[in-house]
Amino acid sequence: MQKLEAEVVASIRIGSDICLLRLKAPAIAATARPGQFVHLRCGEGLDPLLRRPLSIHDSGDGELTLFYQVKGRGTAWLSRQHPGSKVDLLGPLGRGFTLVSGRRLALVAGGLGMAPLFFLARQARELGNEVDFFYGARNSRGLHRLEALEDLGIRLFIATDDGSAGFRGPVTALWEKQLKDNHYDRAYACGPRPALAAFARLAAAAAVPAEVSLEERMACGFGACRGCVTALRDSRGEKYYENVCTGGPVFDAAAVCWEG
Amino acid sequence: MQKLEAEVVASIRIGSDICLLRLKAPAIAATARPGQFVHLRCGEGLDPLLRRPLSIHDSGDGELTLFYQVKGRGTAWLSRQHPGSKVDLLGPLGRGFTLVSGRRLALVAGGLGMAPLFFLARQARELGNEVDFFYGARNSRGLHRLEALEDLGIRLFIATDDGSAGFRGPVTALWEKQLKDNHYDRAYACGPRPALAAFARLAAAAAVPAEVSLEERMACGFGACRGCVTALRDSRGEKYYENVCTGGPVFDAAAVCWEG
Amino acid sequence: MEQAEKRPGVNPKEEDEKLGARGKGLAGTGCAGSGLKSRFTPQEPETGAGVNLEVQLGDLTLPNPVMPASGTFGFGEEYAPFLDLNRLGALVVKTITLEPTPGNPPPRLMETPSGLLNSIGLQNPGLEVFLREKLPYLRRFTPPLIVNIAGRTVEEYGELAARLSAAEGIAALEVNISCPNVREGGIVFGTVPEMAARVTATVKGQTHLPVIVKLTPNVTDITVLARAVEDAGADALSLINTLQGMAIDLETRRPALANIVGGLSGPAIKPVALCAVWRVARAVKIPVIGMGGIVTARDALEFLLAGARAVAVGTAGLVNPRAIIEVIDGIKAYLQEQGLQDVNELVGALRI
Amino acid sequence: MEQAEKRPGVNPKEEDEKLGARGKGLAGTGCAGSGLKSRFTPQEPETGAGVNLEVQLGDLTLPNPVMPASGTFGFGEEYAPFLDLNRLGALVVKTITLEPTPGNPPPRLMETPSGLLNSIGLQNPGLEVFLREKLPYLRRFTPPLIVNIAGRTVEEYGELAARLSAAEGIAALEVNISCPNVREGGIVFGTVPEMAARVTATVKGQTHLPVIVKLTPNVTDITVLARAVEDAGADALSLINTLQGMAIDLETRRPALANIVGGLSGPAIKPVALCAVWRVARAVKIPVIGMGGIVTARDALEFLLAGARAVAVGTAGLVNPRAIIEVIDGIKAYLQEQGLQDVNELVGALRI
Ligand SMILES: Cc1cc2nc3c(=O)[nH]c(=O)nc-3n(C[C@H](O)[C@H](O)[C@H](O)COP(=O)(O)OP(=O)(O)OC[C@H]3O[C@@H](n4cnc5c(N)ncnc54)[C@H](O)[C@@H]3O)c2cc1C
Ligand SMILES: Cc1cc2nc3c(=O)[nH]c(=O)nc-3n(C[C@H](O)[C@H](O)[C@H](O)COP(=O)(O)OP(=O)(O)OC[C@H]3O[C@@H](n4cnc5c(N)ncnc54)[C@H](O)[C@@H]3O)c2cc1C
Ligand SMILES: Cc1cc2nc3c(=O)[nH]c(=O)nc-3n(C[C@H](O)[C@H](O)[C@H](O)COP(=O)(O)O)c2cc1C
Ligand SMILES: Cc1cc2nc3c(=O)[nH]c(=O)nc-3n(C[C@H](O)[C@H](O)[C@H](O)COP(=O)(O)O)c2cc1C
Ligand code: FES
Ligand code: FES
Repeated sequence: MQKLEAEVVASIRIGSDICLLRLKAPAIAATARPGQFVHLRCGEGLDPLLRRPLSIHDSGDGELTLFYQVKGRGTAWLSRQHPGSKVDLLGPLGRGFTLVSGRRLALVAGGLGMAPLFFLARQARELGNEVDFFYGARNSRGLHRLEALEDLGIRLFIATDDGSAGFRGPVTALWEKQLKDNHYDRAYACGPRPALAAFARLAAAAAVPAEVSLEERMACGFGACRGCVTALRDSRGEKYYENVCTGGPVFDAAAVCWEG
Repeated sequence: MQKLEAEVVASIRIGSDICLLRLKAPAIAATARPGQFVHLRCGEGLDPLLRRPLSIHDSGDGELTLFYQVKGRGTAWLSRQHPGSKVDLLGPLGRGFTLVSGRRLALVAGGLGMAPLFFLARQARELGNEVDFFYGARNSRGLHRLEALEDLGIRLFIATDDGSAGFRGPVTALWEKQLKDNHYDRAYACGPRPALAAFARLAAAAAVPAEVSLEERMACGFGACRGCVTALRDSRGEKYYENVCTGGPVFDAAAVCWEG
Repeated sequence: MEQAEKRPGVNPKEEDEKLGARGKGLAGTGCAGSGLKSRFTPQEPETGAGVNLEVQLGDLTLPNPVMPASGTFGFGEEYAPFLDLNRLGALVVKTITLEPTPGNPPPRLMETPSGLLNSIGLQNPGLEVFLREKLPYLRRFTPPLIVNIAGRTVEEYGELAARLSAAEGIAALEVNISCPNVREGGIVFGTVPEMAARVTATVKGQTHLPVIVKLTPNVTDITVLARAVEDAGADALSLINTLQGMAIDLETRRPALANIVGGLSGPAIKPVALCAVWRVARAVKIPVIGMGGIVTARDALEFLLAGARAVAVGTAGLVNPRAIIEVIDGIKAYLQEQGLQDVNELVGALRI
Repeated sequence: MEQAEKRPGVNPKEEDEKLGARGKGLAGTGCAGSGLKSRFTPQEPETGAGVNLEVQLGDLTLPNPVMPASGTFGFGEEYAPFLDLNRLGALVVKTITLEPTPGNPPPRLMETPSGLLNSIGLQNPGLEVFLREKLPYLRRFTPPLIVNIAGRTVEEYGELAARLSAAEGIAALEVNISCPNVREGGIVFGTVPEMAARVTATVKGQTHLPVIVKLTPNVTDITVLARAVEDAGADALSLINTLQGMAIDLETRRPALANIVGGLSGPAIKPVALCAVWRVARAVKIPVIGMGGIVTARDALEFLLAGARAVAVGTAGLVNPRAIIEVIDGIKAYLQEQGLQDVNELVGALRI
């Protein structure tokens, strides 16, 4: 966990409001694990004040790659940074996905949830796992990095709400179909909360150990403020609040209180 | 008085922290008079919040030129704007200097006070006045635009506190010497308040009608908030507060309450 | 890959709703970026036909719910170069006192993070000059004119009310019992419920005009003041006035304001204002005018949701004189986007 | 041209003082820009030898006047990757309650203009776990450890004080009577002078440790509370806690925080905090710890000038975990630049 100024290597717009950012940050890249995130200052003045959390989309060769949507002022500022400029960064933060080797894995991404699963897919493949990657979006324009995903040597399953690409319907329904015919040793998901809840139900029903990556508004990102909590259930079924930034963002899907 | 987005034509650093900014703003340039100012947004977020007032250093051909010191966050932001980018501008604001023709004029600039007097000197020359321009700074590195000033066809008198250029001592003392031998029909000054106070005393003693350009922190710049006042004395000698932004920034030196 | 195309064709007609959603919601509301940028359009476009923007503050009808905040709008004329005054929900002038008030010595302003600290001290030319020189100009415009008043004593409030009520062209009085920048009266009236009630009752007794009482946030419980003033007969409330604040100049080691303390306004105080409006709107039955840090239509809409019947734009107008117009246009655009017919539907519509 | 050279030769040795003055004054104070940028230096450079940074809070001696603000520093360990805890003026932990406190439901945070709105609700593992699991770690460091406490009743405050006083390694208690995010007790104690005094007296009666009482700004007159608490025996005061605020999510038309209201902190509230510190420091004789929006050494120095004997860095540390170190180094550098020997010379040195 470090604080440093990372140099922008490349900033590429790959969709109307989707950007890929490559940062030179050897100290972070050296230890980053799939599911972890970085926390970036996105501006110069005192407004916007807080850092913005972004998942590590890929990491290697001393570089971090981030995949993000330009959503508000922070990400808009980020998208304007040119190669050579510096970005103030904390990372790598959080607990990543559990890595296994030589297994059959399902990765389920809803929309921007693809961001951390890309890095996971690559490492999972390097560890000799078979990976089925389920990727859903509203429509075909919400699908990104398809070529890069395929290059990872995974099986790619596409779903869109409007059927403009792949299966018409939720990505979880697409996974549900596969669950009938395939055995998965583990499943991982990232995406909107309702999709994750559905994913967790399916995984539990199929008795597949499953992990989800959650989002919550963050201030510090390193566990100091208790601002980013989500409700979990402990082994006795009792509800408690856990920091998403340090206890997560990746959690055992069975531990999450989906009702809130 | 307009609100518009002016395009940066050129932004040139002419000293370690002194910049010249050329803006394309035909609507403002068309009516701008020496002593008036523009009010610029210097940032994108809500911090810094207020506009920054800068004198019109020169105006013509649809362009405004500003001469400013990088002092804090606002001016630092401004100095980073490249040609082609837009700056949000109100102007021209305030009441400028009284223009006369065919007279003998003294212009007395202390440090950055040179900014508005350059424009005045140029127009005064065009109106057939003789202009003695007194320009003082801490030292020679605080003197700028000397060549451009001379090109105006004026007599240039230089003073520095340390004697590193020209007369050693305050610019007002340099002017005082000239006052003995020369008659001036009018005098104008801009600079730090103590220098202006000294200027006003000398002008009064020599019975030279004199105008000064004052600075005060501003919010609106167009008279709405009553925040930028300075104390004046009315004809009966009674003290009252007048907006610097609309009643000034140029005032009759004799009307200003120099004690505050 | 099964049951799915590999390289899906892009359908350019189809909006990516997920990605577009947030951006779209803000498109017309002037909320992009800081909202402090805009261009001057000499001819005001009348957008938003078909949606009702009219609101009622008791007996007072406003063509739309957006007005300037007292003290940031001078006497209206200062804004005339930048906007059409007839487009505003109301015209609200700087506080008027019985006698001319010179105001506090300069410096009176200091910028703070996302905020503005001021110690103007109610500088104004006094009632006489207002009636003679400012009112005739203001009468020329169609929006209701709200005159803000402050007295040093309860009696002065009464006299101001009486004399203004005798004048023509005034639609309502706003009673400033909350200015932190004057030594006498001012904020004292605004912090003690009994005093606030007395001022309100006195003003009510001297006028037929609707009386809006302006509250300070510098109290332990603003709802206590709000109820006291409501019980005393106020027709509406406006809140919040500025927060008491201070700034120091490290170079000189002096207070940044000659008056030492001042009033904090601007975006920095918006969360405090929104909270005050929400709490007061639930505590009283009379309508509330919300203000404090409103920059964009988005901000204004939040105040309406919190329970404000109308809103005022103060500091933002000093930075962007067209902010108020952008707020009005943005509210219209939002109503249209959301398929709402009437701005009143949003008032207090916060989902808890 | 007479009596003056035409093209003056530049003397490169000579600094242009006028131009350089401002920049120079800030050079070492970490005040340039927003102050929220910094690099992690694993080995802390001990700058500023020869100037005294030690301050006294009653009987409590701090190696320097800069500490973290309770609730933004967790239990210290969270900051260990970023800084050397031994460099701080004190260690201040999150509020401890008698029983474990789960805190409020999420979302608990919302960014506001130059500010942060939170509704954590004093989440903490309770006294037992603190003593068993957190205290042993904290004891390893040299700066005095200040434990912040809150009770639901006066008796709970007393019990917390008694039991913490029996533990080893605690230098002082900070009594939080000002949290806006809990329903019971909390802010009620902080807004009623008699209650504040009772809590203070009760805690004093149960401990030999110095007692710091933390005040809320959400009152009509904070000096009344300050004096009540001083009279009840408090050894020092800390202020301000957060301002009550609210934010709304226009998309969902819901409050941005599940708790609806929250506490506002960060640079936005700095003017309010500075004003409160200035007023309280003049009203009481006991030392004041100032906080609220401190980001840079410059901010901290302003609080010292206003009368604070020490300062705390809260929200800024969440954004830049090294902010507190930069503030300490910046104060040292300022003292050296100004030729001052002792930071105490600056306390209350505001020129009026
Ligand atoms: C652990 C984690 C990893 C993330 N990874 C990615 C990623 O890889 N790619 C990506 O596009 N987005 C990711 N997000 C969401 C991303 O952080 C937000 O979209 C971003 O903060 C928006 O900032 P803004 O200034 O552009 O928008 P604004 O709406 O202006 O932000 C306002 C405030 O809300 C917070 N906020 C807004 N949206 C979210 C959100 N969804 N989750 C948490 N806080 C939010 C911001 O941080 C900020 O404090 C991640 C979020 C978390 C918590
Ligand atoms: C009518 C007028 C004309 C001016 N013309 C020029 C000019 O031509 N060239 C030039 O270099 N400077 C000029 N100034 C001063 C210039 O406005 C300030 O240097 C500038 O606002 C500093 O902004 P900043 O953000 O860089 O500094 P900061 O110190 O960060 O500014 C903080 C706040 O203080 C205000 N402020 C700071 N210094 C001054 C000042 N001297 N006068 C008024 N407000 C100030 C800023 O506007 C801002 O609100 C003029 C000022 C006035 C009032
Ligand atoms: C420069 C300035 C002057 C003000 N003068 C007055 C005034 O004369 N009377 C009054 O009732 N409020 C006055 N106010 C308070 C505003 O009307 C408003 O309540 C406050 O600024 C909060 O709104 P804002 O954040 O939109 O500015 C003044 C505010 C500012 C910034
Ligand atoms: C996330 C957060 C949690 C806080 N928790 C506590 C707390 O538990 N106890 C307390 O006394 N103050 C708490 N505070 C208040 C701070 O200690 C401090 O008084 C306030 O934030 C103002 O300082 P700042 O602007 O530097 O943050 C908290 C503040 C924040 C932002
Ligand atoms: S963001 Fe501060 S604890 Fe997670
Ligand atoms: S700056 Fe507002 S009146 Fe001059």
